[in-house]
Amino acid sequence: MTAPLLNVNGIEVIYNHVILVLKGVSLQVREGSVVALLGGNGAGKTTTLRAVSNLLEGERGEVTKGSIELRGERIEKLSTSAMVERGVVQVMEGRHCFAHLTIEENLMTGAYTRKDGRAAVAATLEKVYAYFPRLKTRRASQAAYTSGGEQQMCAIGRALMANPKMVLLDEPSMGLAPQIVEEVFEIVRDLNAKEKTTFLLAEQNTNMALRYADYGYILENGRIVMDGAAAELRENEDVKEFYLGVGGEGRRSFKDVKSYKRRKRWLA
Amino acid sequence: MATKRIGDVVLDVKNISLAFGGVKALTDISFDVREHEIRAIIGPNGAGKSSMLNCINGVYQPQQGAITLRGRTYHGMSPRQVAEMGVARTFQNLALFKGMSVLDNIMTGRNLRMKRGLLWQALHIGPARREETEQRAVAERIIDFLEIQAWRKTPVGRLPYGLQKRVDLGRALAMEPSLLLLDEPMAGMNVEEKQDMCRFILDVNDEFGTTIVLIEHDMGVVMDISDRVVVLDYGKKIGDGAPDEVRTSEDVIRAYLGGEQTQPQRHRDTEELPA
Amino acid sequence: MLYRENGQFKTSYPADSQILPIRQDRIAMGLLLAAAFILVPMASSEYLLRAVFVPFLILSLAALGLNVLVGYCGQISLGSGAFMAVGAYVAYNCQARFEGMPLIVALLAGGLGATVLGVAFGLPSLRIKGLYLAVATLAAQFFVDWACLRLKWVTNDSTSGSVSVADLHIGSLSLESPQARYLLCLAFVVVFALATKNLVRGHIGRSWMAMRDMDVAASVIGIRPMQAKLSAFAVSSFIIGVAGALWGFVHLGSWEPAAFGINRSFDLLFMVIIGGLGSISGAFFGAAFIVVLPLVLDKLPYWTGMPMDTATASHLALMIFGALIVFFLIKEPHGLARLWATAKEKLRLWPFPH
Amino acid sequence: MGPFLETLIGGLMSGMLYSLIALGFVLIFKASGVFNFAQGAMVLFAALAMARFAEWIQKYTGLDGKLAVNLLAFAGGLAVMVVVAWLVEWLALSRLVNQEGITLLMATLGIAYLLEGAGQMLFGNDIYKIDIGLPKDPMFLFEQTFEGGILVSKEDLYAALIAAALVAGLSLFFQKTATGRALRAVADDHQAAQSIGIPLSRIWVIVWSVAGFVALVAGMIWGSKLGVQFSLSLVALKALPVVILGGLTSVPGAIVGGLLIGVGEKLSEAYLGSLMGGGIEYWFGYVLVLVVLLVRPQGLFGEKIIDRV
Amino acid sequence: QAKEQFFPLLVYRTGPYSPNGTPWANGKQDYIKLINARDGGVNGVKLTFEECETGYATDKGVECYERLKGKGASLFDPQATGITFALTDKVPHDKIPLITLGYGLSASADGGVFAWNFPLMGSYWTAADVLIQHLGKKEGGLDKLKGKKIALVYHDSPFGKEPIPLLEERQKMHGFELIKIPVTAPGVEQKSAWLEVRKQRPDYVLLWGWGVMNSTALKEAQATGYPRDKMYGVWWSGAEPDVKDVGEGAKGYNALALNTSGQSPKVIQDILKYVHGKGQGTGPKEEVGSVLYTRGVVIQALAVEAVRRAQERFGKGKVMTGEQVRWGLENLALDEKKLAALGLTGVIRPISTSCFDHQGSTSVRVHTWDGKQWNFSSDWYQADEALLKPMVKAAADKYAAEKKLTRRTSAECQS
Ligand SMILES: Nc1ncnc2c1ncn2[C@@H]1O[C@H](COP(=O)(O)OP(=O)(O)OP(=O)(O)O)[C@@H](O)[C@H]1O
Ligand SMILES: Nc1ncnc2c1ncn2[C@@H]1O[C@H](COP(=O)(O)OP(=O)(O)OP(=O)(O)O)[C@@H](O)[C@H]1O
Ligand SMILES: [Mg+2]
Ligand SMILES: [Mg+2]
Repeated sequence: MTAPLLNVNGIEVIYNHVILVLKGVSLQVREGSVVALLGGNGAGKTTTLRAVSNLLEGERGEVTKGSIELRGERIEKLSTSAMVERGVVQVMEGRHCFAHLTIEENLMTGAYTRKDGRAAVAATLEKVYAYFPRLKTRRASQAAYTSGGEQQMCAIGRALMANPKMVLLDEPSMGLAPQIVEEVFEIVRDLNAKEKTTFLLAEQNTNMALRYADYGYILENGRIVMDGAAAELRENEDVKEFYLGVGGEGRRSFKDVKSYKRRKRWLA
Repeated sequence: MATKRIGDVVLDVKNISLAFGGVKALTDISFDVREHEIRAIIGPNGAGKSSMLNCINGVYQPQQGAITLRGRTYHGMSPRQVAEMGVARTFQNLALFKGMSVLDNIMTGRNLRMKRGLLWQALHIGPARREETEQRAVAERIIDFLEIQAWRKTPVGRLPYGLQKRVDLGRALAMEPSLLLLDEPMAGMNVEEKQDMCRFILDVNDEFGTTIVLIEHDMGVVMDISDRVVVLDYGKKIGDGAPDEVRTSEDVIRAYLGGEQTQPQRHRDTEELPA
Repeated sequence: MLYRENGQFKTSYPADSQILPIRQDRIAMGLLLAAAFILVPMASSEYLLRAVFVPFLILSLAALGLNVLVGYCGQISLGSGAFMAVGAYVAYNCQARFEGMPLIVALLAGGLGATVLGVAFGLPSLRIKGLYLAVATLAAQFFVDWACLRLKWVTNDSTSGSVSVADLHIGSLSLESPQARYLLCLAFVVVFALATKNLVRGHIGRSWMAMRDMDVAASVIGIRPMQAKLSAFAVSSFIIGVAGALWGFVHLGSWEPAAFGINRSFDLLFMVIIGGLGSISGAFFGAAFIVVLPLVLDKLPYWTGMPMDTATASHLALMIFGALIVFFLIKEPHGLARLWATAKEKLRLWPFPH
Repeated sequence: MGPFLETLIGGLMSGMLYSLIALGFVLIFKASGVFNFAQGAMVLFAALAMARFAEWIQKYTGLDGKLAVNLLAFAGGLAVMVVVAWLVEWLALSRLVNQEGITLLMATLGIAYLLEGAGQMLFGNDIYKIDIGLPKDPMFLFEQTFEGGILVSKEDLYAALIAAALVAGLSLFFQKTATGRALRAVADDHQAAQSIGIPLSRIWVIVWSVAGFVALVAGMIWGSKLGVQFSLSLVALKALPVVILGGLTSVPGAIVGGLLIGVGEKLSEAYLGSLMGGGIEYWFGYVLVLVVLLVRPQGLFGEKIIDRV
Repeated sequence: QAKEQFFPLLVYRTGPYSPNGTPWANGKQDYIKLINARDGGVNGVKLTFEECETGYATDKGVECYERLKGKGASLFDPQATGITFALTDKVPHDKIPLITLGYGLSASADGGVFAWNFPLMGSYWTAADVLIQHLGKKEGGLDKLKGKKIALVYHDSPFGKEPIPLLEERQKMHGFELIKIPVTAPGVEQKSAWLEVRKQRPDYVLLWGWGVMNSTALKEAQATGYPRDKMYGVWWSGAEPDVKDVGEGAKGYNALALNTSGQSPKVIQDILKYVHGKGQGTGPKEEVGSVLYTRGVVIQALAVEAVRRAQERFGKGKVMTGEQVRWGLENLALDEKKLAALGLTGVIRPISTSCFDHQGSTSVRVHTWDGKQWNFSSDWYQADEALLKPMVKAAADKYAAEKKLTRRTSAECQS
């Protein structure tokens, strides 16, 4: 088997010198694959992605143990922009559009690191608009005044503008209408298939994520508790129960949740 | 489960129009909300759902139309006045008080009910102290209810997203509202957490009889727990009715649920999974 | 293992919302207060009392007041020098014009005078935010500077525009000794610190913080922006005004408007940020940093044993001071108080790192 | 009419000089969201460097062509400012990524102290001279029409022209270039800018260098007007209301703000000052700002302040 | 242990006023070094000193005072008006005299009320008085001032406002028009002030500035075409730093001179020889003898003479306390002979103080900048006692009333 594109090796992350969040997380992402990172709130998904893209510093976090390798190269000490130059772009959780820039300017900043000329950038811009027609209609309005979903599209589109080799997607589906969620995942699949872009996506929408991913890791409380091919994970009883919301007798209505509450085995 | 006691219209929105410069966020929207019901608003991104809530609770002033709340009609009321009429809400992009602890966030929800003035507060004796303790007890009940006891003293900024959403709900509940507006309370949650959230919402609705207006993109949730659904698209109302009616409406499917997807989401979820 | 809260359970809400919930902290605070009230005045030299502790206490008080506004309510103000000036001049006028007005009353009247100005200049904060507000508050600073020079009645027709106060006493107690002055300031500081702490843990304080963190959400909850902001301006300028009156009366004794110039405003803002926004102890840390550090740096040439001329020494001190500010901000952007809290948290977990 | 026109023209030119300083603030704020209180100190530092370089060049090389000496000294000053920019980025800003505005503001105050101390220590704290040959004597216009003519300070006129040219160039830069856009992006959200690969450190070095350049020009002009010494750092206070009036993020705003405040304070001093005992220009600019902000909270040309839920 | 008389030196070598504060401070220090090097101290008592940087800020000044007073200080020269005000209240309790040569409160010349303040050689009132006398003389008689316009361009602070009462008094007497034009500290922006001057076209401009305000005023005067030879500065507006970088533009500008400038006086020669000659000088050699440097020397010389005088009464070769030094200051009697012995001939005029006259002399000359150096352009003037005395007394009485002080009696003057 070829060496993985990304190899995260037993990393520990501490925020503010005292808050230990990741307690030895290891994962591999092979070139050209779509890997899902699943887990509940506060499990440490975002933190893992930040560790890879080196966005921890601004959050006063640091990797204190373990190593992260991209194509065999140690990258913990690199700057975020060096990572982007190596083709790794993160789409941050919670949108983070540039509020005062228009949608189009937002997208254009995404191409900041590109060196392949205006025409190529313009082509990518058209591609992004083709993926997200809604952005095209709102292209001239300031990002702050667009709806939550529009901002999410803008953030994703902005990352695509860098022509990345690998995208770290943090909760892409959050706040998107079902139709758009579907579209976003289709885009992921599309890019993956056509341009061999690798994806590492942190998602709460396990159902969607597992449908589109090749491989999945489940993170709980800062530890990987389970991993496997996406298809296998979907079969797993625990995953079904806790992440997909289907019990033994099929999907339970949200209406019935009142009478029912179980804890995950591995948390007990 | 107690049968629903859906009552009279408590909130009546009539011909609301709202525009920002050239952008028409809402055009001539009318709908009503009845006592005790869970009313969902759905629609594609940028349809104007959040703007609708903002109009209801006074953050935006619609250019046209009127809103009648418990018999009082208003065009422009300050958020404070609306709050005094028992309307509370949560926010799509978490609008928590980041620098404050969970407890303090929830206590701010009790602010309307705390009356002791500056001097009493500064001295922190007698009435001020008693008042603080009383309200604290209420806040603690909400904390228990939402199962966030362990994070009581944590600054909310440090909490994971899902818990922050829960605190946001807690803050709204602390106002003991009769009408609760929820803007995507379940965004960014996994199924388990959504279930928790649904449980809270249903409990509030059942036990306190709170009327709820809910914006949500997860069709499973909307179809399961709401009594009636309004569908907005590009600022216009394109559907209104019981979940099942809406789900099968051509317009709604085309605009929102997704082109080729004609089957209801709940079935799809299960069917998609290989047996 | 000394610093643990194990086994300390709270059985009532008041107990849980105490200012210092951990017993060790309470003991430490008790000791600190005892030292401040008894040990310091007994053991300190006149120089320490007059030139270090008194200004430290007064500026702590002013920083405390400013922290209410900036730290708790999120309104940046660069006009605190003006509020101090108003406090000082109003107190001065009270004493000069009303025969036999008790000192304490005059000082508090100074605070009230500052409150009036504070509320007036707080009104724009309903529309103006952030840095824009900060610069707008400079209008207060410059206007008051000017008015104190220009309006004759402010200085009770003193020809030169400088004023001075007669011998201070409370009742028959003379306040000439450095100990008495120190204790007066300390008493003020303790009372105001306690009152402020009470305010910020009550609903008024919460409404300030809510305005600071997310004003739209706050108004949706039913907090009146006007009431919250103006009350913060009022409380803050009252405290700053009293501090200004103390600065004029107790520390300087005689002053011209330049004593409350724009540098004072910057210094105060410095203190609250270096000390820690939104924290009572931050005001003290900040004041210590600004008052004590330069004094320590002044001694630098002696300690290094290097003979250095005054100019080089003070340039060097200025540079080190600047560098330390940057250093501490990098180390902990939330101020010295937070640094202290983190240290305590570590101590709590000790000997385990996490 | 004569005195009025004179005051008006004088105000316009003072305003232009304020703008020159204000520009430094705007640049850094626009590009990094940092309100740079060290701008005044940078002006002092740059002017000190240039003045002393000119002196030393003359002394040690014997060069005495005024133009050559000044050009060399200017280049030297610029080099020093670039080093300052790089140090500021490396030692302070890069370690304060993603912090709140007010923290950054305080850091720049720390930097201001550092620069003031270092500047005076390296270059001395006496009064030094920058002589770039600006004419000191006034000229008089329309001597036929008005008694005594209308006085225009030639020195100010040249200075205003230089300032105007600088501003025009910089606004163009920000308008459409990719770097300009990246700078604005950084100002909005450090982290997001980082996440898409904008190298914050390089951007900051660039901006601070440009601001250093502006400070040098300002220092040169003000220095030749006032003499180079500590007080030069205080002219920054005159620029604060200008920045705010024009809007923190607008380069042209700095100009318009400067002109408005320059004219406003001079006219008010001339026509209202005597009624109120004089010295009102001291606060006039700030009060004007306060009033304008009440109507437009983001200043005249500033980006709208966004708060949404 | 050797006996040492300690001199605290409050100075400002940094900040906006440092170009002016530095030579002043250097002069003070060099004179102390001179006394030690040349005379071995005062009757065998070595002089020691410590500098404390105030940066012209009042609170720093107070801190310096508290710090140095504990080290045995028996006399202070605060070097700043604001600090003087703050210390005026403190010195009576500490029993330490304040020398404020040429600055401070004008009323403090009255030793009966201001028991510890010594505005030796003149206050702002005497300065203003002399300036008007000089202008009168130029016009050919004080009565010729009638109808003339005189503008006062002043530093907008107590320092700058001090002369106003006197000028108003003189205005009433002579019928000239007084135009008051304030300049906000530090004085870097004076355009409107000078546009006002241009509009009003006064016959004379009196400049009451300090630091950068002075040179800026001269530059603005040039830029608005106001003739520099119609400008008269107070003695704090007439030193080298004020005109140095204006150069030619300041030619013809006049200011009061409390002392000489230049390196010819004997005391300066001695400093060059005994201090700088041994490599112990404080500042650069060229600056020795400049206006403010010499003023520093004069201040320190008077301070040392006060100590010497006190020793005559309280015991030669002893270290004097603050109270004893005050007695020395109140009994200074430096006639030409004594001045000559000190090498101060021509530098200042004789000075003799008393318990009630803390000024001792009001002699002052006018000097004019010729583009390179200052040259005297008038003879010595004295302030008009008849005019000043009642004003000083009235102001001192008002102060005493506010402070509930009683005047000193002659008996109290003895110790
Ligand atoms: N800047 C920070 N400082 C301190 N603690 C933090 C910080 N960011 C995150 N944490 C803590 O780290 C833990 C993991 O957070 P993280 O954001 O990685 O979780 P997540 O899996 O992405 O959750 P979610 O699904 O809610 O986004 C949480 O408990 C959170 O409170
Ligand atoms: N304050 C504002 N200024 C300008 N335009 C606004 C403002 N608020 C909302 N809009 C615009 O109004 C439209 C509706 O926005 P709204 O936030 O209500 O959408 P939404 O239905 O909540 O979408 P989402 O599901 O993505 O949250 C959007 O196109 C948005 O850009
Ligand atoms: Mg996350
Ligand atoms: Mg929305």
